[in-house]
Parts: sequence; C-alpha cells; structure tokens
Amino acid sequence: MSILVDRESRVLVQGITGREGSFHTEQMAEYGTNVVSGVTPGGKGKRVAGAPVFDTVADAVAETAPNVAIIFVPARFAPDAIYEAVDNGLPFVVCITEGIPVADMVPVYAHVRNAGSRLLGPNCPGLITPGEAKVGIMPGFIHTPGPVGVVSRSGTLTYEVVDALSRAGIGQSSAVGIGGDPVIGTSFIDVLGLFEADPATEAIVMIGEIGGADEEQAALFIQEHVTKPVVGFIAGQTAPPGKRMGHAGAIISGGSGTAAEKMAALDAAGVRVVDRPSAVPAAIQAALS
Amino acid sequence: MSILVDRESRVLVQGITGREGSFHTEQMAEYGTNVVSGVTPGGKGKRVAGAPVFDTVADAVAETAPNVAIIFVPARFAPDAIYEAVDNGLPFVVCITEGIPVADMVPVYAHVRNAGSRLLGPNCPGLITPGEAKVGIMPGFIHTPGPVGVVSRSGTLTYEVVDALSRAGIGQSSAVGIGGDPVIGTSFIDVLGLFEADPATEAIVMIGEIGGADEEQAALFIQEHVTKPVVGFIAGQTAPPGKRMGHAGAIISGGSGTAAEKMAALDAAGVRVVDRPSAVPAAIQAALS
Amino acid sequence: MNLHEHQAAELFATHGIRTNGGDVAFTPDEAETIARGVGGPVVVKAQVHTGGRGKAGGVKLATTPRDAREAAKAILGLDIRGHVVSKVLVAPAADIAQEFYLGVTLDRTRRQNVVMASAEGGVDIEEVARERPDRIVRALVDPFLGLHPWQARQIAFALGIPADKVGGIVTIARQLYETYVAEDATLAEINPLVLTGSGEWLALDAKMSIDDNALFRHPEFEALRDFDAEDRTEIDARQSGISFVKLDGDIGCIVNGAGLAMATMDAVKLHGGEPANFLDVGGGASADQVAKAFGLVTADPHVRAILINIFGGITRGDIVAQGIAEARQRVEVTVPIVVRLSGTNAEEGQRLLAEAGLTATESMDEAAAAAVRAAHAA
Amino acid sequence: MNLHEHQAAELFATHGIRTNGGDVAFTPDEAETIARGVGGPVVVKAQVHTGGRGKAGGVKLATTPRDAREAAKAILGLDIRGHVVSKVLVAPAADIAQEFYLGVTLDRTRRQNVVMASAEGGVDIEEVARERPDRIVRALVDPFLGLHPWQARQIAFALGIPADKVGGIVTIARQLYETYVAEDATLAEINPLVLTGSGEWLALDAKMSIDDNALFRHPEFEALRDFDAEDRTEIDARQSGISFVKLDGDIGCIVNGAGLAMATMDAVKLHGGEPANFLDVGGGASADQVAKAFGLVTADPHVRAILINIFGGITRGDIVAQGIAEARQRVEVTVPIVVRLSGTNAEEGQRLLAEAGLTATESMDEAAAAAVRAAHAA
Repeated sequence: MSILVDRESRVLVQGITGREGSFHTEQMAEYGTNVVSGVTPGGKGKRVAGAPVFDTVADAVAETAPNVAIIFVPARFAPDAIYEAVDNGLPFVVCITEGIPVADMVPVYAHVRNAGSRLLGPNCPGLITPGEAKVGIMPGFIHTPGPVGVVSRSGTLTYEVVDALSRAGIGQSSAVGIGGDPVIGTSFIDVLGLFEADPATEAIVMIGEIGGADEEQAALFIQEHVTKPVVGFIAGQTAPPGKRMGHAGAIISGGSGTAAEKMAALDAAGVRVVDRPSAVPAAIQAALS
Repeated sequence: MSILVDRESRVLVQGITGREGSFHTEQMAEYGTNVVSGVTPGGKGKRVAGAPVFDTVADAVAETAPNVAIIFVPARFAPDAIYEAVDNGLPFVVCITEGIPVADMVPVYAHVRNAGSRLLGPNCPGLITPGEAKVGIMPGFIHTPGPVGVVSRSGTLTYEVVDALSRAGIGQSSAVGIGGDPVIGTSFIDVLGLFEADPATEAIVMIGEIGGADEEQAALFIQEHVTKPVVGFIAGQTAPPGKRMGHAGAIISGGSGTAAEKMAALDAAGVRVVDRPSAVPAAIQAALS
Repeated sequence: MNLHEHQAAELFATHGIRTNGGDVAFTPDEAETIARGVGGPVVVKAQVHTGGRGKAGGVKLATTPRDAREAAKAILGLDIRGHVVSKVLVAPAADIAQEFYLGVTLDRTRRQNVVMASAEGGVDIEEVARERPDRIVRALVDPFLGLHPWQARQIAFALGIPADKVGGIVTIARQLYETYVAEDATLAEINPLVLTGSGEWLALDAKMSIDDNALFRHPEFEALRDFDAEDRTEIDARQSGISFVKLDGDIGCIVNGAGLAMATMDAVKLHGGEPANFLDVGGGASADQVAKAFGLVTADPHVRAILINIFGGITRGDIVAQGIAEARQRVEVTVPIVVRLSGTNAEEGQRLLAEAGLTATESMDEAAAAAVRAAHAA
Repeated sequence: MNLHEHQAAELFATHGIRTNGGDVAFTPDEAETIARGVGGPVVVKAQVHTGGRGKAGGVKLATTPRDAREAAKAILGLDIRGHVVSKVLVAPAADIAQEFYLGVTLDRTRRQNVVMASAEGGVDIEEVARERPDRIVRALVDPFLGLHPWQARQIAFALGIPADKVGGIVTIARQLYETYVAEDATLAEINPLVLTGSGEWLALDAKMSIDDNALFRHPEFEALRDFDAEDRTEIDARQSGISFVKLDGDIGCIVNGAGLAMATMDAVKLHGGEPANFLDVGGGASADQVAKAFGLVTADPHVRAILINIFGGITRGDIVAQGIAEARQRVEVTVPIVVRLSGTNAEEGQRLLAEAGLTATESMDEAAAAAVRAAHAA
C-alpha cells in the first residue's frame, strides 16, 4: 500500500524527448516505474526507454491509457502542458518544472481543481512509492519500503531525511515533494489526509520551510484529523525577513512565515518538532515504539 | 405546486430604483410576489413597493435572505449584477435585461454553472406561477392557475398563448420565458425536465422560434425523458435565412435552424405541433382528455 | 453587422495575421492602377456581404493590369444573391501549395466558442459540414482561458500538417481567436488559409461578423458600415429601437414583440398572403413608435395593406389604441389598416379604434385574414 | 524585484491611475530645481527598497524651494534599515482630506489574488493587520474573471466612502488590479490613496514588487533595476543559476538545493557559528558551478571558513567530488574548506576529496561543527 502512485500506475511523460525528460524517463523506467508513453509535439514515432512518443496527450491517452502525467517542459510552456493533461482526463499530474510565474499558476490551480484532477508541484521533485514506482527526479536507491510517509516542500532536504531514515532501518510508504512555489497544486494538508487514510503508513515526517502559512494550516489539520504520529522539521530558522531563500515561496514577509512561528504551531498541534534533519529517525523510532 | 418560484419565494430586485426596476417591482408586489429587498448602489435606505433598498447584494442577503434575484440593470452592467448575485449565494437569478453582448454571456454562463446556481435569461420576460408569484414583466392578469406548463423563447408570443389557454379555461402551473439570445442560462431541456418532475403539471406547451438547435435538442430530450403530453409551436416559418428576426438568437444560419427542421424534429419526438398560436388550447384539450 | 473582406483583413493584420494585402477599387480604372502597382498577377474579388461569390463569377485571376481592368469591369455591377457589387479587392495572386479552412464562432448548444478547421479549404465550408463532417476538426474554447496552444496543436496534427509547419498555424489560430474576442465577433473566418510554395502561411480571404449588441464597445465600426450593402431602412429603424427586416410581400406588419411578429408573418402566409416585412415596435407601442413604424412600412411601394398586431400586456390596450389613432393622424397612410388588439382593456381599445375609422378585432387569425383580403382587393 | 516609488507611480499612471507626479533628485540642487518648477509646497521622499521611511525621517514637507534643498540634504545619505538613500522623489504636496490604503497581493493559502483596503491609510498596513484586523476589508479575486466591479463597490461601501465617491475608488481598484496582472506583480500598493479637499482621488505613494519568474515577459524592467539598492552579487549569481543571499556571518555555505541550504545555515547556527550567506548551486554541482560559488563566497572578506554540503542524488558523489577538486584549483581559496558529501558514491567521493587535501565527512552535523571550529580557529 502507498499513496498516489504504485506499481499499477501508468505514467505519461510530457516533454519526454528533452534533455531532462529523456534522462529522468530512463531513470524512472530503470526504477521499475510503468512509463507507458510520452508526448513531444512533432516527436511521434520516437521511443524513449521503450515508451512510444506521441504528438499530443490526446493521442497518448487513446493509445496507452495513462493515469499519471509527469511534466518536464520549460516554464513558459508548462502551464499549457498541465492544461493539456487535465483537459484530456489525466486525474493526477506531477509538474517538475521550476520558474513558472505565479500569475500563470493561479488560474492553473483553479482549473485543475474545477476539473477534479490533482496537481503535484510545480517546482517539486515528484513522488516515490519505494519499490513500486518513482514519478519524479529523486535518487531512487536511497528509499526503502516501510511504514513512514514523508511530505516536504523541499528536494535535496527530503533526500537527506529519507537517507537518514533508510540508514536507520526505517522504510517509507511514500515520499512526496509538494514543491517550493507560492502556488502549488497539492498542499501539506492534502498529503497528510492521504497518509492518515493509508493503512501502510504508521507515522509521518513533515518537512516545511519558511514562507506562507501552509505549515500553520497543516498544524490545525493535524490537530483535528491526524491520529498517526507526526515528526516535523522546518528549514530556515536563521533566514532573515524579506529575502527569498531560493524557492519563490521561501520568503518571510510582513513578519509572518518565520520558522519559529511554524515550529510553535506544529508543536502546539502535538507534532514532535526536531531542530535538525539528523534527529528525524530517532524521533520516528520513539513515535513508532 | 409549480416550478422554480412559488408564494414562498423571497425575491431580490437588482436595479430596483431604475425606471424599469421600480415599475416592475410595484407590479410584482401587486401580484402578490414576496419582494423582500432591492439593490441599487448608493440607494441604501430607500424603499420601493415597501421593500428596503441596499447598496450591495451582500447587505441585502444578510438582512433579508432572498432566494431569487431578478435583474433590471442596463446591458453593460448586467453581467456584473449576475456575478454579484451568484457569488453572494443566490441559487436562482432571472435576468430581464436585453442587449448583453454574447462575449460577456459565455463566461457568465460557465461561472453560474460552476457555482451551481441557475440563471433564467437574459433578454427574457421572466417566469410566473399563477396565483403565487410573478418574477418577471409579463401581464399577470392573463394567467390562471392550472395544469399546463408553458415554456417559451419569446415574450408577447407567450402572452398570446397563455391568454388563449386562460380564455379556453385551461390554467397554467408555471409559465417560463427562457429568452431569445444565443447564450441563455436555462434551456428548453432544463424547463422540460422540471415540468416532467412537477406533480402539478399535466401537459406542456413549448413555444420555439427559428435559430440555434435548442428545439432539436429539446425534441431528443422529450423523446427520452418526457412522459407528459407536449404541444409545440415554432414561430418564424416564413423567415428568410441570414436575417436576424429581432432576437439576437433568431437567425437562420448555414441552412440550419429553420422552423421546418424544428417542427419536424418535434413531430418525430411525439410532440403535437400546431401551425398557429390559436390552435394551442384545442391541442392541449385533446392531449389532456 | 458584417464586415467586408478588405475590412476584416485589416483587422486580422492588426492582430498579427499575415494577409495578402491588396487595395479596393470602385472602377475598372482603379483596378488597373492597383494591379500595375502590384507588378504581377492579381486576383480581383467582389466585396459583397454574401457567400458563393466564386461560383457567381465574382473572383477572377488577372495576369496583367489590362486583364485586371477587364476582370473588374466584369465583376462590378454583378448581382450575387441579391447583392450588387460596387467594389472589388485587387490583391497579389499567391503561390498556393495547400488550402485550409480556419474559423471561430459560437457553439450555441454548448454555449462556448468553437474553433473549426479543415484541410478542405477554399470551398464552401457549410457544404463540407453537411457532406463530409469528419473532414472538420473542432476545438471547444474554455470560456475563461481561451484557446490553449495544445488545442491549436491538436487541430494542426489532426489536419496532417507537417511538424515544422505546426507552429505557424498554431500562432494564426490563436491570433484569429484573439481577433474574434477583441473585436466582439460572432464569426471570424479565413477561407482559404494557405501554405505557399515557399512554405509560408498566408490568409487569402477574411470574413467577420460583429455582435450588434457589442457595438457600443467598438464605435470605430460605425465608419465601416456599408450603406450600399446593408438596408439603410433597417439601420434607421434600429436607432429608434425598432427591429425591421424588409421582405418581398405586400402586407406590412407592425407588431409588439419579436416572437409575436414572426408568428404574425406566419399567420399572414397561412391565410394566403405574403408579409412585406418583419417589424417589432418594441416595448410600449406608443404613438411615436407606431408613427415611426408607419413610416418604415409605407416607404415600401409594394405594401398594399397594413396589419397591426398588439398584445396589450403591461401597457393597456386603450392607451395603445390612442397611440395608433394619433400616429394615424400624424403619418399619411393610404393603404387599408387592420388592427388586432388583445390583452388588457382590449374592448375599450377596439372601440376607440373603430371610432378612428380602423378595422379592429381581437383575433390574430381574423386580423391576418382581413389584411390579406384587403391587400388582394387593393 | 522591487520597484522604487517613482517607477511604480509611472506604471500606475500608464494604467490610468492619477498619481502625484514629481521628479527624482540625486542632489539637493536638483531637489531645489524641481521644487521651483512645482511652484508650491512639495514633499521630499527617500527612494529606498524598504518600509518605515517616514518614521526614519525619510519623508519631509517643504514649503519653499530652499526648504526642499535642505530636506533633500537631510535625507540623501540617510541609512534606513540598512538601505542608504541615494535619490529622493520631489512631488507636489497634496491637500489631503482623507487617507486610505489599497493593495493587491497573493493570498497564498487560498491560491488567489486578494485586494485589500483600509480607511487607515498612510500608516504601516502590517501593523493595522496585526492590531486592528477588522479595519482591513478584503476581496478575493476570481482567478478567471478578475476583480468584479461589484467587489470594488462592496469594498468602497464597507470603508464608508460616500456614494458619490464610490465610482472613483472602484475605477482605481480595478486599475490597480489590472496593473498588478499586466506587470506580473506580486504586490501593488497605494498607501496612502487620498481623497483631496476638492473631492478627487489621488495616489500619493506607489509600491510594486515584480515576480522574478515572470521577468522574461518584461524585458523593460531590467532597465529599472537599482544596482545601488539590490545586491549586485545576488544578481550576478542569479544569472549563473545560483541562488545567493548575503548574510552577516563568517561561514560561507555552498549547498545543492534551497531547502538543504537553509537547513545547512541552521546547522551552522546550531553549532555556534553564523552563516555568511545562503547559497544554492542548483542542479548538478558541476566544477563550473562550484567555481562560481567559490567566487561568490570568497568575495566576502568576512568569510573565515567554507562549508560545502552536497547530497549526491542523481549526480554521483564521485563526480561532484571531482568538480569540487577542480574548482578548488581554478579559484584561489585561502580559508579552510569543509566538505560534506553524502548519497550516491559518497565514499569514493570522500576519498577523492581527501586526496585533494580537503576535509570530508558524510555527516552534516559533523561538517557544520568542523566548519565552525575552523572559522573560530582562523
């Protein structure tokens, strides 16, 4: 068991013949992900990692019935790719692309929601269900199957935590990177709800960072709806206000969105908040025992 | 019994202090309609036909809890009035205004649908449930309560038919004018479905006209979903192609949308099609006996 | 309102669509001058608000300025489906490799705009729609987001356009949709959109209709109105709030309400007559409006009787009758007038009309029959 | 990127918002000249990318050109929250009857834009938001339809604006939202928006921030960049795909990934040190990127040790180690370097780094502690 993707997932790669797209398609296929097709306009007839390439999502859907799309197209064209996936009935779309303007994402978010689909990202590493399917760009080998659900706004920081968990002998049910932009399709709350409902998940690690109020919202949600133990870490305890820390969303503005506020909110919600990534495995072990 | 409005309906009038708005508010109130409030920006504190006037729909909703809005504002401002009504939770909005550009109505239609509300019109006479509530501009006195549901794209032509029915001793459950524009909120199909489900309606009169394909769609719907007898009349049997007959929607284009096609479609669906309004009462009498 | 090809082409060009240029000529001399300026083969095309001009001889290829002159001479004055040609467009001939159809209009059933395209360009698209509907590719446009690039690509691939030419038609499709929206069009069409021998996209024709209800947003279109092509009477009527359409019969109709006006025309026909017009006086049927309606109807020399059909609703029948009687005194009407007056205070109204010397009845059928008899007797 | 008041005001004006005009002065002389041109009382305002300039003495009223000169002299060179004032805006003083706040930004929780307004204009709006939140009126903007006129009216009535002044602020609110969208802003703010003694609406201040991700759509903004105000190093870094933010500490950080970079800074602090910067080298951590990162970090004279923290994911640790070693040879680094390398082929990578004479470990905590020790020892 797992959330969102598993060995049955049929993955479509948009932008499959690009440098990033083709590289990660190979990587995903190597991990065992069922990549059924890809789309690149004008790419019809090609193959990447054995998967046939089509000109349009409509053609790929008609021929290969995918149920997850992953997007590797440049920022200027990524919103169009999301619309194409959703309007052609894809229920779940993962957008890796970074640098999409906020003004483009606001209507994308609303449209995806109206259509009843789910978007993960943009500007995220994707997600993985260890041993079953990797729909993203994370290094697969650091993950091991197990009982801990991981959800994070960050990329390499997630690998850091997952690696620490695996080294401590603690496997993961699924690990989900929700992305570091101000407007993202899937929030902490959404993933927490999925982990809470997933029988294979026994504990949850939540990795937040400065900016926005999603962690505070998540804290309220945890208090009311999550019965499983949650371990939390917030990056950016030393970040100054008004400065964007790499991610477009990681900025302390108007005195809110600080790490201290987020840690306090999580703590108040019963989350075991740790001050460094290396402390996560012990906290999880304590929670699980 | 009836459809859409009855003596319990709480009516809000948008544009209540305008010439049309105030006149028809008096007329509606006189008919017995429960007009609970009106809106005119800057009109706060006034009263029309005893109903209090507010600056915004939000205020009117908070103070008077309306569940039907009727709009009498000029074409340039009518789309905004519809959005204001729907976004403030009005489940049913009747737009009398004529002359709204099609380009404005396309997003209005989609938004109203997404919001789960219902729009009647624009460019329509509204609707009436005889003896209970009049939410429109039709002459109330020609209507009598009874078993026949009337639905029409036209104004005075509907009065003509209703008058003929009443004179023949046949009353109406409700009479609904859906409007003569290319993009309207409520179609024949919607109203036919409501009449079919309404226990008080025993037979239906459907008055169409040239242009579009709503009558053809209605014919298909009748064939599959309507068990009650339907009498149909189509205006514009002598209209030439390419000429707009008053209503923006009444135009035969590309050889389709002719009265002959519509009459044939209705006939094929089992509708008793008559060639003149005066023939409606006899056809209804035959259907009901 | 409909625009002429050369007017629509100018609008397309302002939105970035490459068109074939050319100039308008009102005389064979002007056509020759324009062709000389082009300096190569030209196409001479009738500018009329109707389709089928090709079949009617309204489009001619001319290889020399002299030929262009002759072509213009042959086309100017031609009657195409009732429209007399008063101007032609003289444009450079294009080196056509392939012809396509591209258009945007409203899908009334879905209440959404639709982009349509076909590889069968340059021919009557309605004929293609009827006879080979599978040859037309459609994309419904999101009411909020407009035409997505992926939709335009999907159309292009469906038409079998080679990958390296897809970007070009995607751009044009989006520009055409943009034009349609920006100009409040009810139709925007390129037929044919061609791929030239050198592999470039070119709009060889342009067709647009503008939503009359949106003209308040486009005062600039008033200057484009073609008073030769549109019936000036209909325009005058519109300014008075009267909907008027000239027809071929001899019974003038004055009615309140568009649906009732159509039903009145139908009734005239059912009783063996022919309506001379569609006329909706609008709301109140006041003396002013009726007087204007009399003016519109009696301007047609073919009219041999007038049928007034008023359903008194909110406005009382006796008031309407007074208005009719008053208008009757203001405007000289020499043909017989039959009035049908029903609804509120109809009896009183009929009495007033009878006093004013007018035939009045409460039945629409009776009135139509009486009007037909009167016209035949005249 | 942030715009200066006078730049934002110009953008507002192009979208129809009436602003107070004025000109920019870099010297007291220029300020005097501008004030003379105005011919009446002026306001002299510091142009800095930070709030609270009023409290800091960065805004002064001057009744004569001579006063304007003195005011400019006092303000130019002022340090406001770490920003040194290099220019002032000299604008006509307005006859203020009432002050309002009007702003547009993104509501991140709702993923929608929001228009905010308050009758408490001219003061710090964040303070109002914290202390008297009920004094701020909000309208969430439909993602597809924009700010509806009815929403703007609702805001105006909620602020208690008299009916005859509502139309004016409705127009400005819609223009401000239009500006926000058209210019890809993340913030557009007028504080104060004033109603003058003669009953007119006037934007007395202007504040805008632009979405860095959308700058490709606005090449014109490059010219507006203020290299005095923005850290030139950060801009250079961005052009190399490196996210860099200068901080006050002495331990330079080079990390792959924004989240990990923040966690690295936190680790430095936890171990008693102070990070000198935030630095995300981006994807591959190639020799080129690391070399550029060395350049950025060592440009800061306060840096006494460098902590490199790389989690080898898709890119193998041994390749990253080679890159670091190579960069180390290309750029002269005189301070101690501590490398933490984990993930794929980390052991092999650490061996290579040790060969190159660099301290390497697999634990982030250990590395942070080592870097802090090295800095303190230096």
